[in-house]
Amino acid sequence: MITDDMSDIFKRLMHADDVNLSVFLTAGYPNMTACGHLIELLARHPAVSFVELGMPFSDPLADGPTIQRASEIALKQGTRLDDVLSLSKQFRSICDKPLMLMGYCNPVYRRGVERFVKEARAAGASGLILPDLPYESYSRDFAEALGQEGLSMSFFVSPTSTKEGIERAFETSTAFVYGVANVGLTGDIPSMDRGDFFRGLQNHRARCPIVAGFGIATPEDVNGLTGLVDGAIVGSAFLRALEPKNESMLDTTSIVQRAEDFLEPFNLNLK
Amino acid sequence: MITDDMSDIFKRLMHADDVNLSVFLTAGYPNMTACGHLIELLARHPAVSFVELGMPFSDPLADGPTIQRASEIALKQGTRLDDVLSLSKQFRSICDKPLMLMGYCNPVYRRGVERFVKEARAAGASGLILPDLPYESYSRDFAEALGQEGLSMSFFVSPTSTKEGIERAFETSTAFVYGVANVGLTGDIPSMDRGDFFRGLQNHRARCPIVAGFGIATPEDVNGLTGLVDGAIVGSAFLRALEPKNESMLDTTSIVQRAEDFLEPFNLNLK
Amino acid sequence: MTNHPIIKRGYYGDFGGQFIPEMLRRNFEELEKAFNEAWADEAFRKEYLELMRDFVGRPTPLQKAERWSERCGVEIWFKREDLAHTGAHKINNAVGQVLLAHRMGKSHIIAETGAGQHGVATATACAWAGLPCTVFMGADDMKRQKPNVERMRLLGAEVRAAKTGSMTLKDATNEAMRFWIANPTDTHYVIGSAVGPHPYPMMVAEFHRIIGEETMTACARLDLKPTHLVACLGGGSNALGLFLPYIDQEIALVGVEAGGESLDSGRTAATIEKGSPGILHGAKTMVLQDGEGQIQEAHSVSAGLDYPGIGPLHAHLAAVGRLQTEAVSDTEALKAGMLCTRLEGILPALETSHALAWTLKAEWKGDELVLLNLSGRGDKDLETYINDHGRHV
Amino acid sequence: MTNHPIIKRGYYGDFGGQFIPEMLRRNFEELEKAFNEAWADEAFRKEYLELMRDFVGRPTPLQKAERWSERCGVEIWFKREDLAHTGAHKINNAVGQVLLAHRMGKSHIIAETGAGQHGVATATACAWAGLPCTVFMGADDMKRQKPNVERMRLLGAEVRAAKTGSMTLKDATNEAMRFWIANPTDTHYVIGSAVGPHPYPMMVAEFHRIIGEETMTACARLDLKPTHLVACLGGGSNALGLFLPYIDQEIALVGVEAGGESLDSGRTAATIEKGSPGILHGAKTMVLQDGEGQIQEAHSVSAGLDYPGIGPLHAHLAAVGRLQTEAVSDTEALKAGMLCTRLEGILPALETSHALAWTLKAEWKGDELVLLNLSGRGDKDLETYINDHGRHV
Ligand SMILES: Cc1ncc(COP(=O)(O)O)c(C=O)c1O
Ligand SMILES: Cc1ncc(COP(=O)(O)O)c(C=O)c1O
Repeated sequence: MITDDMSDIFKRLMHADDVNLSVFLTAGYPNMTACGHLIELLARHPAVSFVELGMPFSDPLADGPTIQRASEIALKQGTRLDDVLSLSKQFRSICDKPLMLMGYCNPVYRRGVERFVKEARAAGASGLILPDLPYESYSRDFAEALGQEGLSMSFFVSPTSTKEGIERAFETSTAFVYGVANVGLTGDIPSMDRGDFFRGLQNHRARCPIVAGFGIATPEDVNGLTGLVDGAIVGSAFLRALEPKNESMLDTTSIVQRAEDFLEPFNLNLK
Repeated sequence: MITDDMSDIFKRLMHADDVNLSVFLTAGYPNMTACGHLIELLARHPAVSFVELGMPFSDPLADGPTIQRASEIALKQGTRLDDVLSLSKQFRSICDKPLMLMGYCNPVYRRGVERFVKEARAAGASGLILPDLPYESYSRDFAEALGQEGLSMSFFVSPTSTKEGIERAFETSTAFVYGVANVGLTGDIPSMDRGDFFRGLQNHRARCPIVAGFGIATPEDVNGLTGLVDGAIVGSAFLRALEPKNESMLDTTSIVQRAEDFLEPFNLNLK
Repeated sequence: MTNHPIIKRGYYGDFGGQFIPEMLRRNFEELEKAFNEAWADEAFRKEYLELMRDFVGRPTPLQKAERWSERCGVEIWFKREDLAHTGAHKINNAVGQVLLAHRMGKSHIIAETGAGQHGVATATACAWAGLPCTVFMGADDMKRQKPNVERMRLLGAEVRAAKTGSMTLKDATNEAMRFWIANPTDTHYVIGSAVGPHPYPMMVAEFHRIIGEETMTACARLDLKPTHLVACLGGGSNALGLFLPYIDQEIALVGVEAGGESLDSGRTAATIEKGSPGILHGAKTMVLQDGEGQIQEAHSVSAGLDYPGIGPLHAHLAAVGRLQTEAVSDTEALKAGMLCTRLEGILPALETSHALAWTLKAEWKGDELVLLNLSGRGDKDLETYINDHGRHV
Repeated sequence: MTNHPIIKRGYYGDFGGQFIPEMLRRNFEELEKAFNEAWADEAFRKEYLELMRDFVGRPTPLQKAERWSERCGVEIWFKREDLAHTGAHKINNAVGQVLLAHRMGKSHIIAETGAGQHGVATATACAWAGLPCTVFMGADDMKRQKPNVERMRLLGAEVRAAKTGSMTLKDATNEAMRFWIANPTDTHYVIGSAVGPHPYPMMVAEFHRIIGEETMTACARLDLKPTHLVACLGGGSNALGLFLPYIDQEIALVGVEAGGESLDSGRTAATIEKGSPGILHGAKTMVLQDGEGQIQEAHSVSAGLDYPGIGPLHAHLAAVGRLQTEAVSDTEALKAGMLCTRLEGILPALETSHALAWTLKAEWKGDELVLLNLSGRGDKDLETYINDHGRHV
């Protein structure tokens, strides 16, 4: 159920004919400086409708190898929650695209849920995605604080979700429902018929937009979902594009250039 | 009980005032050539009353390290029972001192007891010492053959022997009783009061001479037994004297020289 | 049973829960249902118990440790889990879960392992059952525990290196979870201790309850009235196995954690003593973490205790004061293990040596009666003992 | 009992006897008397049986080997001696003899060992009893079996290198005997198999009889009517332990010898198949020897079968046709061991793998019922298996 507050922010997504592109970026990857430039790029880039900013965690058990490694590198460089928040602030200073903070429960609980939600709001974040947060914990610990601050929350549906699980995700999510477009992990090679899965969710779509994620890598992947979802998140593929393969690829300009090169073909999606 | 045949050979031992010196030599040690010279030396040497010729065995479990090693070296050089017998023959061609063949049961049984006894007799041996031969096996397998050939047999008494064990040794031995002069193995350092032990055997001595062995190394050791035993066997100490300690000690002359040097002090025992 | 009074909606007091991604939710619902049904099914119990007897070699003895008791100044009995097949209690759970997976129609087993004990136990159960088995193991651990890697391979298991994070147990667990997310329908994940999302902690504990039940039976036969139960705490499975049937009785429960180099060195695995509530591997429990909520590496000479979390049931029992926790350093554990070898002729697993070490230094009045879970044998730790022995001789 | 009908004045048929130096005669008289008295004494039996239960972990299971049976085409059950404390049947005898030595007032225990299994078992029993222990081991074997050397040392035993002869088991046995000759009064020598002078072969067999007795009890409970008993033959102790209570029954007794590289290669340990009557280590038995009566070195991939003699009781049973002997090559044994690991989740000792290998290649009608003595676990042989595995993969 989309809240009133969020309806503004995500209204565009729901009524677009095309699939809105969202890009996932791990905060502090490949380093804080480059990441600052990358978040600006995403803020300005016309192909990018909204952004997922990953909060690195030591034990990201729902992530595939690329995002794991990105978290690891970010943490090794000393990335802290404060850095995540300042990247969000930087993003918000440029644009008003939605920005979701995506991460795991423990760092959030450690910070204190209320405090964190306030800080996230202050940093201009639109909402949270916490794949390991149970619904009960959400209701007890998050719902009120998020409501007060006008932040949203997204829950997941996956091909293994039960009827009740799907019902609950659409009922509870206040931004969009994150549809797992792959049996497997972020970045994995597709191993299922996405069309079938998302067609099965259409009757819920009126209640809450659907955004597909996991295994979405190319403009074709995104376009292939036209009519079935409101948005699609590209994560691992983007991070992989940033990976420096040799010395000369280490400087910030070169990293940002690769990000631009990666996003270039997605411009075709723009009307 | 000394047999008639043997009484001739060992009569001298029994009625001597001094302790008769016997030397133990492993056949084939340190090699066949040198061993031939050594057996001649022992045959001719005035200090040596009789000889034990060791028949090398792969598993000489009643022997100390020196004799074990001598056996091992002899076997490695290919020493066979035939070589033992030919050394005995060589000895007998020079002198009429008693020569006992000392070894373990298995090679003798393997040869066939009757055949072996005949061969030993033909080679001029005086008798056998087989420390691992049980009395029952002796009675069943050896007694008759030895009797027929006029060969003797020596059994052991040791500080751990029971009264019956002592009785049986003096009853059964036909050359002398081998008195173990040490709790331990041939060549071991003395660890008991020899005097006490041999004094306890004196009342048997009329039936059969006593020869002390195990741990007898010096003229003092031998002289220390005066009045208590009829003979004493020097084994490990003799073999140790032969051991080449460097290259220049390898040739036969040098080996024989060391044997002579070793025996020299024992000449003092001679009246 | 996962509907034990201690459990409320998957929580053990304040701890536990299911902090899992949606992709695994159906698996966990299925698993809880299947386990509850199986555990209530006489036929399943019978098969499990027969395997415990014929394959695992149960019951294991309850043995009076004469010379150890003398040394400690109190009567101590050992529950001899070292005699179980593959050398530790771990096999109880591995066999139980593999039986359950078979009943659920799963065709592939996965497991995580640190030192390799649980990996070997699971590979063993899979060999017996004829089920394919994949064991995830930290790449660093694979190097350190080569023989156990080879043993798993001889048992027909595939060993996959976890190359992320610290490349140790924690990361192997992440990898196993990830594999399960990617292969949710045909696979069962055999967790190796009483950790992870509900129903694992209680299910693993139930498969180990036989330790405590046998102990009770032996005590009745021998007319023993124990005052203390002592066990080491890694994830907590051997401890819970012993404690479970005694939990409502008046008896001290002592869990001995791995202090590592020392409690305040930062190089420790004493999760309850030095940790704080957090969420790791899908459960709320006590964890070693920094101010940012990042999980820290644990440190212990004993690979089986080298885990920055603890079963949520233990976190609960400790929080409510039912469980006494103690910590023992690497050095104390090594010494105790070698002393036990010399005094009792039992080479204990280094994990177990922690429990032993505590009985050496505890202050006893002398009228107590202590049952110590001798959770495993130390063959796997021989090199560590020897190196330490060498250093001190 | 050493006054079993099979025995006449220390002989088992044509074999056995006491081919020992006079210096040891009193020890052997003492020992025979002490063992006969102890074995007839309820109190001694009770203590022994309690130790078997509480320290050793007996009874060991009799387990149906489902997948192995299927592979062999005949029903096969495993007697799980691998689950006994220290990993093999050897501990039964070590504990029994150490108890006996204690009763005799001996203050020092010695033993010989090849691969180290019996040394570890004896050191273990001595640690338990608090008796000093010296283990003789071939200098070559010490190098090859370093972990077991260290284990004995951790158990508090002194390990002495036998540097004579082939520097292996045979020579360690000689050294132990020599030490006993030098220290006859305070020392007891714990021989590790059913070999040596009377009363050892029968005494060792009696301490292992519990294997067969437990098997009988289990068969009665399970209503099994075995047609074949199968065991590997090193010195013969595990085989005799299983066979002894069945000896007068109508049942095939199969002893599997180590063929080594091949029966006719000269590199073999198949003493009954390829040997001839001779005298070794104080007993008349079948031995590997040359024409001169020199004992030859035995060769087997399995250190525990690598002995040029055999217990005289086996020599007798084979001579009178009661014991069927078979030989299995190194390669066959290695393969069988690895197959058992994969099919049953049991890593067998390489010794045991010989017995297993024979059941694979024997011609079965299919209506037989085979009990196989799974004499030990293969942890000690892991490296050998792995190297072989590597070669074939
Ligand atoms: C012998 C032994 N004891 C104890 C443990 C610790 O685990 P837990 O606390 O789950 O019993 C392990 C883990 O590997 C182990 O191998
Ligand atoms: C496991 C195992 N089985 C069998 C043997 C062979 O000895 P025996 O024939 O005395 O049982 C050994 C000897 O070390 C062994 O360790």
